[in-house]
Amino acid sequence: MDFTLTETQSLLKDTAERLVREKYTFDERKKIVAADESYSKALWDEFASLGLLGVEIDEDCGGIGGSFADLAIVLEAFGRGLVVEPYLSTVVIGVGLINTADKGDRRKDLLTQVAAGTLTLALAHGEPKSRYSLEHVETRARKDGGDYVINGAKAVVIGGDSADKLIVSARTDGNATDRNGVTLFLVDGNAAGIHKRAYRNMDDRGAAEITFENVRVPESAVLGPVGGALPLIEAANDRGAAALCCEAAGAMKAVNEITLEYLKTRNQFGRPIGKFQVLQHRMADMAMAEEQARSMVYLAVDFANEPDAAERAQAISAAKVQISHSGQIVGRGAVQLHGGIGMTIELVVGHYMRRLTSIEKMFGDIDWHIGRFAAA
Amino acid sequence: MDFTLTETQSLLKDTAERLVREKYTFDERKKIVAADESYSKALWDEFASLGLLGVEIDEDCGGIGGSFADLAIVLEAFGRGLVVEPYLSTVVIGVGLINTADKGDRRKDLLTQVAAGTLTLALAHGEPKSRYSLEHVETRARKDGGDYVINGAKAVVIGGDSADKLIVSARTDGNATDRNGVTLFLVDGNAAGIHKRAYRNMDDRGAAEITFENVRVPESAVLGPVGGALPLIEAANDRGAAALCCEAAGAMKAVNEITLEYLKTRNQFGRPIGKFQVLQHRMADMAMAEEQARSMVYLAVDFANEPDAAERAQAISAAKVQISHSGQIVGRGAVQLHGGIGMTIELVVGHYMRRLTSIEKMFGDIDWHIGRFAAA
Amino acid sequence: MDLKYPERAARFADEVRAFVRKELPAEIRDKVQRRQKITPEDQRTWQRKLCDKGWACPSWPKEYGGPGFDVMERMIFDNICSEEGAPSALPFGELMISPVLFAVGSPEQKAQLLPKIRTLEYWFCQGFSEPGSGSDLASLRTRAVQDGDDWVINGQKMWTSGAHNANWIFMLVRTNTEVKQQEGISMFVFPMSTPGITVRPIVTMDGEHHTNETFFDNVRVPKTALIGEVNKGWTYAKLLLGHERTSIARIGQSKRELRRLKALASEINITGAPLMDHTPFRDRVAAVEIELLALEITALRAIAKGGSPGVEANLLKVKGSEIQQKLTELFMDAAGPYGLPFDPDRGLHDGNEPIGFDEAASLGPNYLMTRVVTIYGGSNEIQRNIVSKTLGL
Amino acid sequence: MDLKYPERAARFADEVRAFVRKELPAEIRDKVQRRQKITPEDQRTWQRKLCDKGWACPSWPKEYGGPGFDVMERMIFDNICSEEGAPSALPFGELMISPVLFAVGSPEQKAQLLPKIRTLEYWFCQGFSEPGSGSDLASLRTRAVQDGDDWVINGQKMWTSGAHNANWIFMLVRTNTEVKQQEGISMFVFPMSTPGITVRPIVTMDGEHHTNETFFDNVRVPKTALIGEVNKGWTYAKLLLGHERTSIARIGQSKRELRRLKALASEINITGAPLMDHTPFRDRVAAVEIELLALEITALRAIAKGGSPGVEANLLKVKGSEIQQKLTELFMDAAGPYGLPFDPDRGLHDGNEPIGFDEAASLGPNYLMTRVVTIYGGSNEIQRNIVSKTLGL
Repeated sequence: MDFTLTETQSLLKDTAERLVREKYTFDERKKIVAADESYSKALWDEFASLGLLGVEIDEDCGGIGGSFADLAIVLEAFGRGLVVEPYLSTVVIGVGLINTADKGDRRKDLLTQVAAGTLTLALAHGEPKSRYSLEHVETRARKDGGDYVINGAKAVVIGGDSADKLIVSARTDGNATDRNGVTLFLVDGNAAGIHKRAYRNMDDRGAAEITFENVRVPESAVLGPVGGALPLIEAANDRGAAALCCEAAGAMKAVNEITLEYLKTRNQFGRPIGKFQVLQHRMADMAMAEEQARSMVYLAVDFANEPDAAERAQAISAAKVQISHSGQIVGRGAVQLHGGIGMTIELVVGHYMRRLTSIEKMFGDIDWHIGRFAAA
Repeated sequence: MDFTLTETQSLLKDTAERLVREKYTFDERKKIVAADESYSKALWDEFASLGLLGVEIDEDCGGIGGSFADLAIVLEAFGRGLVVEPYLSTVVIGVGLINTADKGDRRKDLLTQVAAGTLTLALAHGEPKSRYSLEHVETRARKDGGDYVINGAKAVVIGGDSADKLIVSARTDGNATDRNGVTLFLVDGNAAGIHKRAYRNMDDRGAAEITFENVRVPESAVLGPVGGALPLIEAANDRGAAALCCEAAGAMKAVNEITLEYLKTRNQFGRPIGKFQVLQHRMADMAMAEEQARSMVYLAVDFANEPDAAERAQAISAAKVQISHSGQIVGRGAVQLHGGIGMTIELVVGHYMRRLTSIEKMFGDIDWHIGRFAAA
Repeated sequence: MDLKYPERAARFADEVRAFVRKELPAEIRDKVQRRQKITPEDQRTWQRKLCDKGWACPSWPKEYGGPGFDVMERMIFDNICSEEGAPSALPFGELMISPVLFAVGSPEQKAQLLPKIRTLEYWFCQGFSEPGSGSDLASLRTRAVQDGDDWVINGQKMWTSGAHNANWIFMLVRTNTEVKQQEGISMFVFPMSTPGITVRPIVTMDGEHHTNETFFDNVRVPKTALIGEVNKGWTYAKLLLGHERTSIARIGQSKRELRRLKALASEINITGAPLMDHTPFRDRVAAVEIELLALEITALRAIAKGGSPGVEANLLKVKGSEIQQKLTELFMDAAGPYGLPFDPDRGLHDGNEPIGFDEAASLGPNYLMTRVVTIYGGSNEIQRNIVSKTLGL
Repeated sequence: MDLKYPERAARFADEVRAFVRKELPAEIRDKVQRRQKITPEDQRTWQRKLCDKGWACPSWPKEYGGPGFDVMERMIFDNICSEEGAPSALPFGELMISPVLFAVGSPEQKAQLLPKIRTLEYWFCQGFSEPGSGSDLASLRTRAVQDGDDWVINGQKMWTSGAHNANWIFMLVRTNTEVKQQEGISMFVFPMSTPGITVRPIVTMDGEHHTNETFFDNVRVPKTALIGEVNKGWTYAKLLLGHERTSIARIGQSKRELRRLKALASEINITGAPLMDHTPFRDRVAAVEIELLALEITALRAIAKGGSPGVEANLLKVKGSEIQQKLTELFMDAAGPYGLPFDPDRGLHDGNEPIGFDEAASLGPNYLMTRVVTIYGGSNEIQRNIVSKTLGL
């Protein structure tokens, strides 16, 4: 656990923070969210040119060959900016899976494209009945000659609305909740037989319900071991949760700053409302919640790529629980302290609450993570 | 649900409140608790002469033939006074069991003695391993000719240290956690083979661990149906919980009054501490917790003698949960608002917290009652 | 669990329930239960049914066309209507301005306004808060100055909820700047069609248009628009805000939501078993149910006690709103990933299947919007201030 | 779960653990683990072991006889000692008065006092609070007036914890009544055997004698008893109270208690299964464990950051104390009916079996006594005041 920044990290921090400050103002973000496209392709190109898409990608693929701790720096800045671009689905989940599970030319090709900003990815795994159970996969991939034919439905696929390629989990063997028998496939986002219902989530990120109707892929579409993908999916889920912890830390810091400023400037009963002790203490609790969350970010970052699945699970779950609790205290507190004005969509405060609420519900909620932590 | 007092209730209220105010001051109580005897026999006689022991006892037995609602009036006053006399064990639990389960001359004889103040009772039911499970009875009563021979151990028997007679649950049939096979026996408190380890509970009430070593009683000692006592015990437990709700309401009202007064008179930083908004809001929460608890007292009183066991269970559990939560808010809040002085044994505030904590843990704790409520 | 009411009250409850089940159009009930937007036409449809039955404006005495319920009947009526999925009565006409009219309205005002409030022909909104005055309402700055027989109003009001549907407004304005803040405020009522009024939507974070900011640019109203005496508006407002607080507990609505929560959590499975059987979740639901039960009895006690409410009135607001929020949080917990897809229309689409499960679309927006209940009607912080004042601190 | 420390730190942790396991007498460890009263002799026994090892007064630099740990070693040392059941170091000598002596003590004071503080020959208590000044410490009224070369002290101190075991005291007294409260306070140290001192026990609601009120009746002390400059005592006190706050988090102790809680709850059965498998209880325990883990990292961050602590110092006090209380509440939940029998001696009887289960006797008193942790060392309300000041409110 290292609390100081490396030189690379300082650079990344400056880059990402400046980008958010200058190019991702609340007004700019509004335009992005109001557009038909689910995210700004122009900004995505800029992410690429700044090296932000290749943080964990090897240098020979055009990346900077960094660590999750490096990625965390970018994620925190993006949390502050409430960035809606498919960074989580492509750079955290997608790159993580390819880094671990793929090899050879395809790996190099995919990572090079991601780093260059010409390829977005999404993991299509959760299903209408799976909730947070990672082993619950009803989608099936049937062997047909040299191909696989995929049938099933995937739910709330983050980034699935716009991803160039989907990483789809499907059963090649076993029953709906068996740990074995799940395989990952790399599938074109607009392959024949794919139907998408696209929407935005509460945090304005793009997502989709995706059905697969006899989607035919060659054997070479398999990513990782046939029937043995669950450990990869669990690792991806933990990386996703860890990434959200980083985003949440950025979001909490930002909304706490905004709320503190409001307390100092909003007058009621002839004085700044920050002079009322009850509001002071609530703000103090929000500041302390942010600090406790930040501490757990270090834990999450430390364990995000931990190969020991049991250790990783416990650490990530602990972090996610704390961050979720802190997020509730900070998000709800910020709205309450702002009063009526905090309820409006024109103020960024409510959007932070929406982001923090979404973060709480993604990659396992409090109940799921606390259960996993306690069972360890 | 009736929120107004009957004439009898007004009289009882005056009587019980005056008694507590004049005879059960905190100083008097200290002497009672410091004495070797677990309670004041002189006061017990006074309870009898004021009619307080016979509230639910028929008039032909020397009682006033009242209802649980009448009893509630006395209990609330006793909660305010932190009374340690064995009223709960004798008048609530003991009389309740005899009223329901006994008949004929013995019933009349027992109730007459209780009303007159010459007989105290205690239900010896809980066991070292039973926790709050009422059906968990390992103590056994073996038939031996015309007698029963009792062997086993009873835990935390409220009033068991001093009771003239014990109402003992023992298995005449079945396994440790069967619902059937439990029988109640009326046993002399000092019968041969009974060993007591007496102590005071956190609320200063007398209690005891009691072991039964070949305690021989005649068949006529049986109270209620052989093998079918569990419903009686459940009813007794619910009456006990309901009674504690009443006591708690009295205790909360008293300690809230004391704390409010302290906030008005204790000065720090040049003004009464009750001028600090954070302390005001905490006091407001304590006052609201008291009101919510009081509402549930009406529910508990309404259902204390309800014959439909399922309805009774749900209502009493709801009341007990609310009262316990309110008791935590009020008890812990009162100590915190008093600061250091609230920690001392010389101040009554800590004793209210001790009482409220004890109430929370008797006749089922929050976890037990919330589970029972939810399962209904 | 349900409380046992006295027999007479229980009979009345049955009567109300039978009426709502018979008369409330299923389509409206479904919208309410699924937390979808109730249109003004839905609201008027239900109001007509109530008028026909003689139960419109249940809080009103008989002399003004109300049903003349006693307080217990009133509470039962509200609770049962909400439990059964009837649209909530709009508070502004029936509950807020009307009691003021009863007390200090002129005979002409009463005759003109009350019958049409009852039928919802006159749909009121409230002009109280301003950009600079939220909890500190008395600092409001919208001015009315006398000009001949008229008053001319200039200023801006915030949070004029429903002003886009309303055709009348009651509002507080400053009519004297020389005196203590509270003593220079008057209350006016007039049509929203009066020239000079501009209503601009405020979209809340649930993505919906519930409320507005309303601008007054030389709005000229006759002297008959003044309610009661000039500069006495603050006193009338306090009367009216008291009413807001008790109805804000929304006990019936919370009972309805609790029932739906249990139903939903019985359908949703986690790791093969219904969520409702997952004991940590089950216990959290039970804890809310118990608090709500206590609150219902607290309301009954407040009614039985009569007179001016003490700590209970504030408690009803504080606990009632906290319970509403907890329920929305539990719904979000139940929804899991399907709480994420965000749909400001709350599933009111043409032809589209709902995402996830039937009512999922309303849970996110409802969770967000319900954050307001601890803010409006006197924030919970203000309520606790009042409690501590009542306690003598 | 346990944090991964850097390798050097992990090696040090192993070394400390091995030392404590080898040298701490089992009887003392058992008392600590069962929350029983630690006698002065127990405390001195352990202190001798620490002195022999060179680890006494772990917060001290080498020049004064301390081990010269860095902040990380210091935290690890404290946590491991507590986790393994060593008696907590008494704060008054090592942690509170010593840093003041380091900073402003005279060479004679340092030479006389520090070596004997290290060996616990000098056992200190603290005379700060007074009946009228709790959170508002600066309002204290105990006076010292100069009389020739001496100072003569009159007044009363409250909460002089351990004064009945102590042979020295450091205290704040008013030496100037003409100036702002904070500017007329001085700090003195002197033996408790000085004539005129009366110690009266205060029994707390757990039934034990931890603390006292102490009276000063013309207590004459030499001018060498003055610490630093006259009327600068408030500055020194703030220095010293900062130290109190970080050590008050008691992370190691809470880790020990958490481990014991899990062990106990695995032994206790409810309806046939271990309490630890009852998911609502298990989840409550996990929630505390997670908060504690976060706090441990927060402490590490505060250490890594160095310099004067910000919000983290108050956070350590607030969360640390709340965690301690939650743990005692969970122990009471685990104990069930056996939390009721009340035994101020916490099971330290001759010959008597414990009531219920082995450590049950300590749970009730410990639950009650632990209410103090949100009160002492600057109440949690004061801590939050400080945080909001730090934030600029």
